[in-house]
Amino acid sequence: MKDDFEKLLDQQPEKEPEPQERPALRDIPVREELVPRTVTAPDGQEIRIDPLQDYYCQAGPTVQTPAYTRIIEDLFNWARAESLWILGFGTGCGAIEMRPLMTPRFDAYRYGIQWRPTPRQANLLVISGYLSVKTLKRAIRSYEQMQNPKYVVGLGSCTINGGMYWDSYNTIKRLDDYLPVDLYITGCMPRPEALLQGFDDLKKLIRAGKAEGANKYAENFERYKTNQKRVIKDWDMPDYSW
Amino acid sequence: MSFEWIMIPYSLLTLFIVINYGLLLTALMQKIGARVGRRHGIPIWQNYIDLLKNYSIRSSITHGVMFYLGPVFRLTGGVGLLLFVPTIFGSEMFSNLSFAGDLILALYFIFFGSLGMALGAGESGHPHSAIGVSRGLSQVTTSELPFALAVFAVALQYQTLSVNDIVAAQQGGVMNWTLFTNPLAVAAAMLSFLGSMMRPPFDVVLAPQEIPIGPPTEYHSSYLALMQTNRVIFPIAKMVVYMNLFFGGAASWPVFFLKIFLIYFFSLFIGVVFPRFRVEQSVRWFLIWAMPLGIAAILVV
Amino acid sequence: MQTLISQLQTRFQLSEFILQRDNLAFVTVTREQLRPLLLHLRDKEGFTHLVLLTAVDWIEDNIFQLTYLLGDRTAGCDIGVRLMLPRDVASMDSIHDLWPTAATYQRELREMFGIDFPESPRVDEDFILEGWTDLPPYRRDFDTLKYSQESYVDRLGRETKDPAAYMKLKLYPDEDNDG
Amino acid sequence: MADAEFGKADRSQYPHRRPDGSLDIDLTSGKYLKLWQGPNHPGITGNMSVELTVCGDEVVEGKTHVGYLHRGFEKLMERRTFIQCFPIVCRICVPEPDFNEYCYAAAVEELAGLEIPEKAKWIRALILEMGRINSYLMYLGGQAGAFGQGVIGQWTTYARDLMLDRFEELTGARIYHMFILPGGVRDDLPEGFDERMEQTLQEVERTLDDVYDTMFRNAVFKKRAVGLGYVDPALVDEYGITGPVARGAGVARDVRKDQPYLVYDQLDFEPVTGRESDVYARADVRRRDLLMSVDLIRQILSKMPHKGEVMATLPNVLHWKIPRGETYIRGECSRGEYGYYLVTDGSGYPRRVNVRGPSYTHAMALLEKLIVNVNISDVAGLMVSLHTYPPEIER
Amino acid sequence: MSVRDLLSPFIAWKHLFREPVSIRDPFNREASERYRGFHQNDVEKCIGCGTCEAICQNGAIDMVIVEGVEGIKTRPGDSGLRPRIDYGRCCWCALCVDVCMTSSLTMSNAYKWVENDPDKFRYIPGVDKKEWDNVKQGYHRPDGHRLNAPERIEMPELEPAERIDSFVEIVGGYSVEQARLEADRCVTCGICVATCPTHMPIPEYISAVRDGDYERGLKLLYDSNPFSQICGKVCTRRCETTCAASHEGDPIAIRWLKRHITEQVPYEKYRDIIGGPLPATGKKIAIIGAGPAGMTAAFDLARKGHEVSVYEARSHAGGMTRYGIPEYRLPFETIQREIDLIVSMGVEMHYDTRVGTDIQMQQLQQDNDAVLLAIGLWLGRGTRIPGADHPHVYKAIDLLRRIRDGEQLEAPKSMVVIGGGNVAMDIARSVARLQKQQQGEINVTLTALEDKAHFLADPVEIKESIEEEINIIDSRGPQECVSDDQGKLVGLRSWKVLSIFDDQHRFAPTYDESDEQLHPGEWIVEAIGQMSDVSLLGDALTEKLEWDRGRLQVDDDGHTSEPWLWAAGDCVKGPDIVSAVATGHSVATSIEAMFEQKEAQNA
Repeated sequence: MKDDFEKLLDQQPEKEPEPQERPALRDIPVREELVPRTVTAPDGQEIRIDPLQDYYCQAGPTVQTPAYTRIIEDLFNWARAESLWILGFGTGCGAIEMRPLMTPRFDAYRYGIQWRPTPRQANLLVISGYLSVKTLKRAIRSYEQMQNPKYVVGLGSCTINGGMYWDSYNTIKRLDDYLPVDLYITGCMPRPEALLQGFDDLKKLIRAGKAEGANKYAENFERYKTNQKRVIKDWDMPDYSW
Repeated sequence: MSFEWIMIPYSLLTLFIVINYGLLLTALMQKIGARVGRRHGIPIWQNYIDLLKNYSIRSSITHGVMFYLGPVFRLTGGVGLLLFVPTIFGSEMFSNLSFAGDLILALYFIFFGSLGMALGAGESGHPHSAIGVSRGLSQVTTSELPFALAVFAVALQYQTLSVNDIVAAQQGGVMNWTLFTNPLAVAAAMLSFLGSMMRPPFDVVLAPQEIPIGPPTEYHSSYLALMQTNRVIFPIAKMVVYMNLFFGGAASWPVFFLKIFLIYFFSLFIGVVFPRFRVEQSVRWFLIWAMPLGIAAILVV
Repeated sequence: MQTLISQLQTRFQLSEFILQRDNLAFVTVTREQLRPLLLHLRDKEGFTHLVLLTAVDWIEDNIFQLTYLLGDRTAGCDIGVRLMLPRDVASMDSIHDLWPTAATYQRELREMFGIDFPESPRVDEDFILEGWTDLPPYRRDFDTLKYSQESYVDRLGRETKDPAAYMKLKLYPDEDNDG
Repeated sequence: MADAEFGKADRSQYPHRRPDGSLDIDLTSGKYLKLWQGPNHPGITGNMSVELTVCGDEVVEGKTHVGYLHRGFEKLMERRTFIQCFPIVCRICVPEPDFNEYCYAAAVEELAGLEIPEKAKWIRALILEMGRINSYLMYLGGQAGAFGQGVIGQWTTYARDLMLDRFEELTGARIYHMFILPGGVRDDLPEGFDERMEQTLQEVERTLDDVYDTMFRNAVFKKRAVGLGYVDPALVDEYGITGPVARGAGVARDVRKDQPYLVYDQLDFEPVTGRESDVYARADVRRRDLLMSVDLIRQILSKMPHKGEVMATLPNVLHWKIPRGETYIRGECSRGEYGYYLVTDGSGYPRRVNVRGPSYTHAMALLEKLIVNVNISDVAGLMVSLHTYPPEIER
Repeated sequence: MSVRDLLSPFIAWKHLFREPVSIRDPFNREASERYRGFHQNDVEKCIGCGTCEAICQNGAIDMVIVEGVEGIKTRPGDSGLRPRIDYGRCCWCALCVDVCMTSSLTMSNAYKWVENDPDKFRYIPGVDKKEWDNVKQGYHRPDGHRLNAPERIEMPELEPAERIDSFVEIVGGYSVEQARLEADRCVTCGICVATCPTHMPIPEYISAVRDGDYERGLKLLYDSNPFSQICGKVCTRRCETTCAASHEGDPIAIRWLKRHITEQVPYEKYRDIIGGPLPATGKKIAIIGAGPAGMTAAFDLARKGHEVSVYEARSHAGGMTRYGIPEYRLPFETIQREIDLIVSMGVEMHYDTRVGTDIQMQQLQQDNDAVLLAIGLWLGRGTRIPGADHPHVYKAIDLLRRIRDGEQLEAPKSMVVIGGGNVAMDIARSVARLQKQQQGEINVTLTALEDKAHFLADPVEIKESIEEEINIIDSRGPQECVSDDQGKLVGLRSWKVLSIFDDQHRFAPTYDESDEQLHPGEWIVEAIGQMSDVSLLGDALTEKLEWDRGRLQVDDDGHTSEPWLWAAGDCVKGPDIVSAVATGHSVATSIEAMFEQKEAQNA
């Protein structure tokens, strides 16, 4: 895990000496409801509102070390592994195979896998295929709203190296530039059986205490943010959103 | 009944048994529901793991004091309810802290949890929570009304406000159960029961397809674990009340388990096969169908 | 179809008539006559269904071709009305009042081709893209591969050999083949 | 009924329209709440979102936001050869990819002047109907799910899984079949396919019986769905409405009948229509359409020629050039009219491909119109009833 | 709301006691027979043509060097590269499988691959071992499903009956439409280029045919082969044997497409397209022999601006193409056009000038900066069997020359040809034509040591010979040319061949002596090979030069051990016209390099 991440860090400087700034053909306006403004409350009091500051927290994530003794951490890891709550966010076409997964034929509930509709309660983000820039922004936010420890599984070849959208102007190519990925499942689409296999492998990683993506994200927060901001031009959100 | 210190460990033992039974029972219910959906469903011990997992989440964030207190209130409501009604009739050990006026207290606790939840979830600032809370409060209010009426009817019927006495009055054969002695009240109460179990057709509060997932949207890690714990205690505590009031109580654990299972299953039986009502539809439904039953029950008595 | 077109030709100045199939024809019309023609087709000839509205970039000729495809569902035939628009002043009258759904098409054309439709509702709002700063992507002069390679980082370590060149290198390295 | 009264509620607090047609909504007044449904939202079909402005429990304005799945297919195809386009088109619509393959292939064949073998036509029709069944099964689960009835989705997804197995053995893939390529289809039916198909069809029918009993004859479902999302038949042309949404409004338009393609002129069927034009009517149209597809598959399998080529001789696809021309090919998919507008310029690459998915009109203009004055709880159900698949909107 | 609507939903509960339909063990579920799973490649069958890479719309396939794997080597017909697939790109559309020229690339039905290192999803199927390598199920290209036409566009030819009584050219040449269709079959892999001795840019000029841009095609042709018109008709087309299309269908008709280009461009435009010579340099070169090798070198060097003189013993240029190939394959006119074109570059021709008699080697050496020996193989080899010294036992090469020279031969009633190469076919078919013209009946027997499958001749030649009623009897070892009492040749006695080579692959035929036949023939023609006539060199020079088994020893560039003397063509390599062209080119390059070197030294 560490190794391949270091490898990744090593790679960066050669390939991207400076972020290429493209001349903006038009200015990106800030969305109406995000503009700072002053409102008058019913009682006549003037309130200054800056939505981007008020609704979110600017503090970055911190590394959360396993604070327990080995045995308890192992027990916790076992529990984390056996209770994978997937965020119900179908980011790409891979979402189509999630439904068979959760229904009678494959019944992933048997293996402690459930989906949760809110990122707060989920601890596994499945990036189901390609991410358009617009979705990437939402995926990042969802990821950041999840709680440590959290895991990311990249599903389909498009998360690995762009897949069949390798020359598209609107999809990212390497998921690991933007989010820490624990596992990749190749295929287009990967079958539900392959997904189950992937989740099974993820469980092994978690049990072995090797799935520390959340901490990796916190450690390399700057780098991830730089990468994210390079592709997301319309960055109307705080750097970190609780 | 007088207070003795031994009652505290005894009631904690009750709590322990109920928590475990609740964890298993909710899993079992999920499995049964899954069967109707032609699949196996979660392992029976899954709830334990989920609970442990949620306690083991390392980070958690808060939206203020009330946000934190919400689940605590809710849990208090559940535990309180359980502790102040006798779980096993006639058993010294498992009568808990019941006393003469415990029926009123029970009604209070049933409401207490929802209010706490409303406060906490409201604090989280998430619009889905807010919508969920407003829906929840209106629905709970209307669904509890028939129940309150039924309880009133029962209290009138038995001329007591002590759950213990009510149970005692039902002993001596199935035909003595309120179910048969006052079927209208039971019907009203059971309809209200459907409304409080957060299952279709009355789960618009959570409604994952509309406002994922309602009040608990922002809750996570240990907060969520607290709520999960409550989610296994509270329905059972509530069902204990129902069991005591309408189904002759339970004189032993096996009977307790069976009756609770059946009462719980009743909500599942309806819930699996129906979609959910919109909130104003369910409010209207309770007012049209359940309320008259409750009023009739009182009138009959 | 043929008769319909000849009737139309008497009333409107049509050019480049192509009968693609028995039930599909394309005609080209001038900008001024587009609206009367569409109205005529919609109200008199039964082409009530706006199938699609899209553009083709003929960058060599410096024009955008707008295609308004209208369908007559009862007769089961379609007519594609084409309109040539100079590329440098890409602006066209909106037809959202004829078909409300055209507003969506026009929003997309505005975003993807940079063809403006003043008066069309919400035409300037982001539709598909978000925070796009480059050329409108469906224009022919926008190179998606180039953009993609500049913006996103491909995984390293890929290289390929051309079989013929590699064989030359391997089997007759000294030879210069240019004659 | 009570709902009717509800509709007549006091409108004085509702926003009025500004002269330019937009709603006069002052978000700072506290009267209104902006609510985003999606993209990370289980009630939304796929990855799209609806920006709702609500007043109380009611939506006063809804704006559809798409583009989360935009990959720029139409651009990508302009730099792929005609054969290279064939694998990517199916990705435009995930749950029912085959119409992309068919429309694209047919458009290329028409412009290239390629005649495909008779048997290929039958197999194509078979695949399209199988895809339709899949799509409808998914829809039924989604429609019930949107109203909170999860069990329907369990059953229908299982039936769909069985159909996916048939797809897998026929085409070699579950989701993206990539089987209909310009010139015909890849392969003949496998040995014993007919019998296994028959078993699957029977299972689908059994599932549908159950679905009919539990969903369509369900007091609560009716309560929710009847009267919701009424589409005025007069809107059908104005808003470019096609498929079951139009048929639910009593407009009997079905491309299979109106402009028969492939072998539909040799099959015996009548377009299914409804009358009430609400969510329930549309669901029912789709259910009956599904049953019709089951019947059509049986017809296709029995009428299909047993022998024969399935693939026309292609020129070398590596440098296949098609003369200048343009055409539009349409088919009736489970959501309505699916069409491909293909322009060629004599080179080896398409000049322009425009995909006209039915969701394009349904999810944008129509949804934004219908969503006004709808209860928040009904937004998901209403959306699902239009049966939109976001990837075909933004491509 | 009716009561039925309230109760009907409870039907759902019937599933409660039914066994769930979940798959018990989803981890080991096998995909269907046709499933398009992970790739397999039979690396020994694969030729590394890269067509899979070309068709992949995802850019998922790289052609990479595979070293140290048995059975994979860069050699003619195999690039030695193998496809590596990036599963970060692949979409499993199987176009690569469909288009694979050898059917080596297939798909298994395996589908599970999970990895935490995203860089590991790249692999070379068949080389990097995977657990699905031996899986039988999975997608293979269905029968009859082709993305390119496997069959060659048939060349319009004269029917046997029409052609047998004349020397009119058999092959008609493609029409534009036919050529375009045939060119369309090419996958542009370029594997053939290495096999072509002169490395013509085959894919490029085929593309030119496809685009209809014949002038570009002609330029490409003449940049690498000044004998393009001739090669377009009679090239031995080794390229076609390694053509990627030949593995699963007919090879591309590369030769005919080349011919097509030369036919489509008006001859008058040739010179302009090819371009004239560079300014004169003053360097002088003498070339002995006006065959393909000599004329190629002359062409190259003249274009560079050097002064080139060609000495030809016969009255016409063209060498073996003029005197060794029958007219029905290569009309005179074609040769003449080719020669005229080369001469127009400023080459000085000396016909009927035999070096050694009319002019001496020493003279040439003195007058020129370099001398090229391109004297070809003009002496026929003999079998040396008993009776081979009979006057009616001929060498094929001599007879062919006499026929092409226009000599009115009187054809024998019957004839036996010994040999299974192209020359044997040429003489058999030429004499057959004479027989048909003079006697109306054909009686030619052709015997060879090899069995038909191993004939050295072009299969087309064999096919056409059979069509022309040549009696081909394979696996016969000639033993004696039998004469009757009057000394008149009656035929060839032969034994059946059991094997031709011994264990060490040395030539040592063994015979079944019991199977003896007499092939009747008034003439017997030996067509078993040729040698060069090196008498012109003179004894002193012959002594100085190095020799290898009767052939001049030259280095890769055709340079002999003498610094001023080069050799090219059949006399060093071949016999084969396109090899001759290739050696001609390399000699020209070598001479040019020598000049440059000298220039550098002087400067």
